[in-house]
Amino acid sequence: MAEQACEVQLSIGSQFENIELVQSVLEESLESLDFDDDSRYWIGIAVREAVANAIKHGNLEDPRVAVAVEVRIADGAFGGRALEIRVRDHGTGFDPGKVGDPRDPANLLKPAGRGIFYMKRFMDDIEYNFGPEGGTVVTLRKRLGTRG
Amino acid sequence: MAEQACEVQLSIGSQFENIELVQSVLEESLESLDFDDDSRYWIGIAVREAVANAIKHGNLEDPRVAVAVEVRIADGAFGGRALEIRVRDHGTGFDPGKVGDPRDPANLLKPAGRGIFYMKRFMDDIEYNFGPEGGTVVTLRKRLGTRG
Amino acid sequence: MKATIRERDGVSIIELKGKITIGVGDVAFRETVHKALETGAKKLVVNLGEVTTIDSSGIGELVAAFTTVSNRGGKLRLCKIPPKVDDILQITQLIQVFDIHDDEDEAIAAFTA
Amino acid sequence: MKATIRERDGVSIIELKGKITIGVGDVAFRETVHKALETGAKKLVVNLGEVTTIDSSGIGELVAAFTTVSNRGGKLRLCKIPPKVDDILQITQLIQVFDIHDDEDEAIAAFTA
Ligand SMILES: Nc1ncnc2c1ncn2[C@@H]1O[C@H](COP(=O)(O)OP(=O)(O)O)[C@@H](O)[C@H]1O
Ligand SMILES: Nc1ncnc2c1ncn2[C@@H]1O[C@H](COP(=O)(O)OP(=O)(O)O)[C@@H](O)[C@H]1O
Repeated sequence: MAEQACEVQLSIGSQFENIELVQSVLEESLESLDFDDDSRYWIGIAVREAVANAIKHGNLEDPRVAVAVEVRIADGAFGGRALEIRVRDHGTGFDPGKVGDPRDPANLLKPAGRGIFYMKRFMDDIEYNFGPEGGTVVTLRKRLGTRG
Repeated sequence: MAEQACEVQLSIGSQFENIELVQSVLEESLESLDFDDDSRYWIGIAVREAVANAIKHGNLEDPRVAVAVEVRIADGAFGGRALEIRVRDHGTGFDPGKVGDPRDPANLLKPAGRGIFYMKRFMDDIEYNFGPEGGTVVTLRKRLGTRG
Repeated sequence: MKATIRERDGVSIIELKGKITIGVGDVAFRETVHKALETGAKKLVVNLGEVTTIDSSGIGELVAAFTTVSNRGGKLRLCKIPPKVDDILQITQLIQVFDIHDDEDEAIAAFTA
Repeated sequence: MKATIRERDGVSIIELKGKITIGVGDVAFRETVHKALETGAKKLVVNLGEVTTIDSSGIGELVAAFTTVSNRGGKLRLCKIPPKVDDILQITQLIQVFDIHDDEDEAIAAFTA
């Protein structure tokens, strides 16, 4: 993705195997950006989690319902340029404030509840927005031009 | 792409390097479909041509203008199922009837004019549509369940 | 993703390869663990050497396997943790939950120690 | 895509690798041909052995190179055509336009024949 062409949009049916499709697009999109291999890897993991949640919790794995993914370079984020990935579903939303820390002793042995935590750890910033008529949008951001 | 999740949409800025992005999505999308390696290869080539035309002739290589690509399984085409790929640009359109055969002696040594010919050769059917407010849509179809 | 199971010195070794991710890899792993438990296995080693990617569902399955095996009076150990999986285990603080070994030999030896 | 140029027995060999496709490969190929012509080359062989993909722009560049070289009183031959490129040359009927050889040796020999 060259610097000026700062947006790619992808829409997939809500099936887990389509996560690989998102990964291919993401990999291609990140190719020309200044991230090291580790950063690319972890961004990929964070996006996996966002899309998995949209498919599972948002669209309840209905293959006819779309998950939309947008990849762009946003100016201004963090006072500089940032990679911005947005994942949108058609679910009823949830309260991110009520999601516990998976490292709490009470949660440590739970088989789920680590997805949002992964996203927070591997990105510089994550933000949830909910449409007035439903639908969850999670925006993942990673600063550009800083390695590691 | 599983059989029931029959649609993927991708939107890219009008730069030739984004053709590779379309190719990745296409490859992933074709993975679970019953085409042999040769068919996959030639479908990929046909889609390259469609997207290249949208970028070059349609959107005049303006990276801010989008080319939209849709990949789906369409029932009913050819009385059976078919892979259907649609490529949409924001150009002023053209008259496909006026495009000559590149094999004509008068055209054989021309350095251009083989893109639509490639598409026709490698797909079972191609169709052009033009929006009332501009924009070209080319639909490429390939029968499913027939090898070769 | 590929999950295979084999026996060594009375220990069931489950070898995972590729992506342990939602919808595919996680399910295959779960089924393999259940298959081992059905045959009465109580000593399990999961070899993660060839794992390339583990998402939160994959990690969740590891935790679930650990709990299931423990609840049945068995023991599940991990070995050959690739750096990226190690990072995840550190970050999630699961590193303290699992019994982790360098390789299969060491993990098997731990059962007789 | 990679385009390299080298000399053998007074013949300029242009070797193409990878994708000869719009926007990247086609331009690189054109520039390489022009570079050869600037040094006064009149005998050119294009080795396509390692080409994986050629789109209509890439084929167009081959035709343009053929014409440019001919117009300058030179001769451009092709060799080591991979099956997929051969299919394209058949379909476009350009197979009859180009002078095609199995390998570099044969193409070079054709200049002295
Ligand atoms: N896109 C979404 N739509 C609705 N609910 C969501 C969405 N993403 C996350 N959630 C809710 O937040 C919880 C925590 O998500 P996460 O940390 O990813 O763990 P997990 O998916 O394993 O439960 C989920 O169980 C779900 O209730
Ligand atoms: N999407 C498009 N928008 C506008 N004009 C187009 C489009 N696609 C094709 N054309 C026209 O049709 C002609 C033939 O196209 P094609 O066979 O692909 O060859 P080439 O692109 O090499 O000229 C083009 O030169 C252009 O004038």
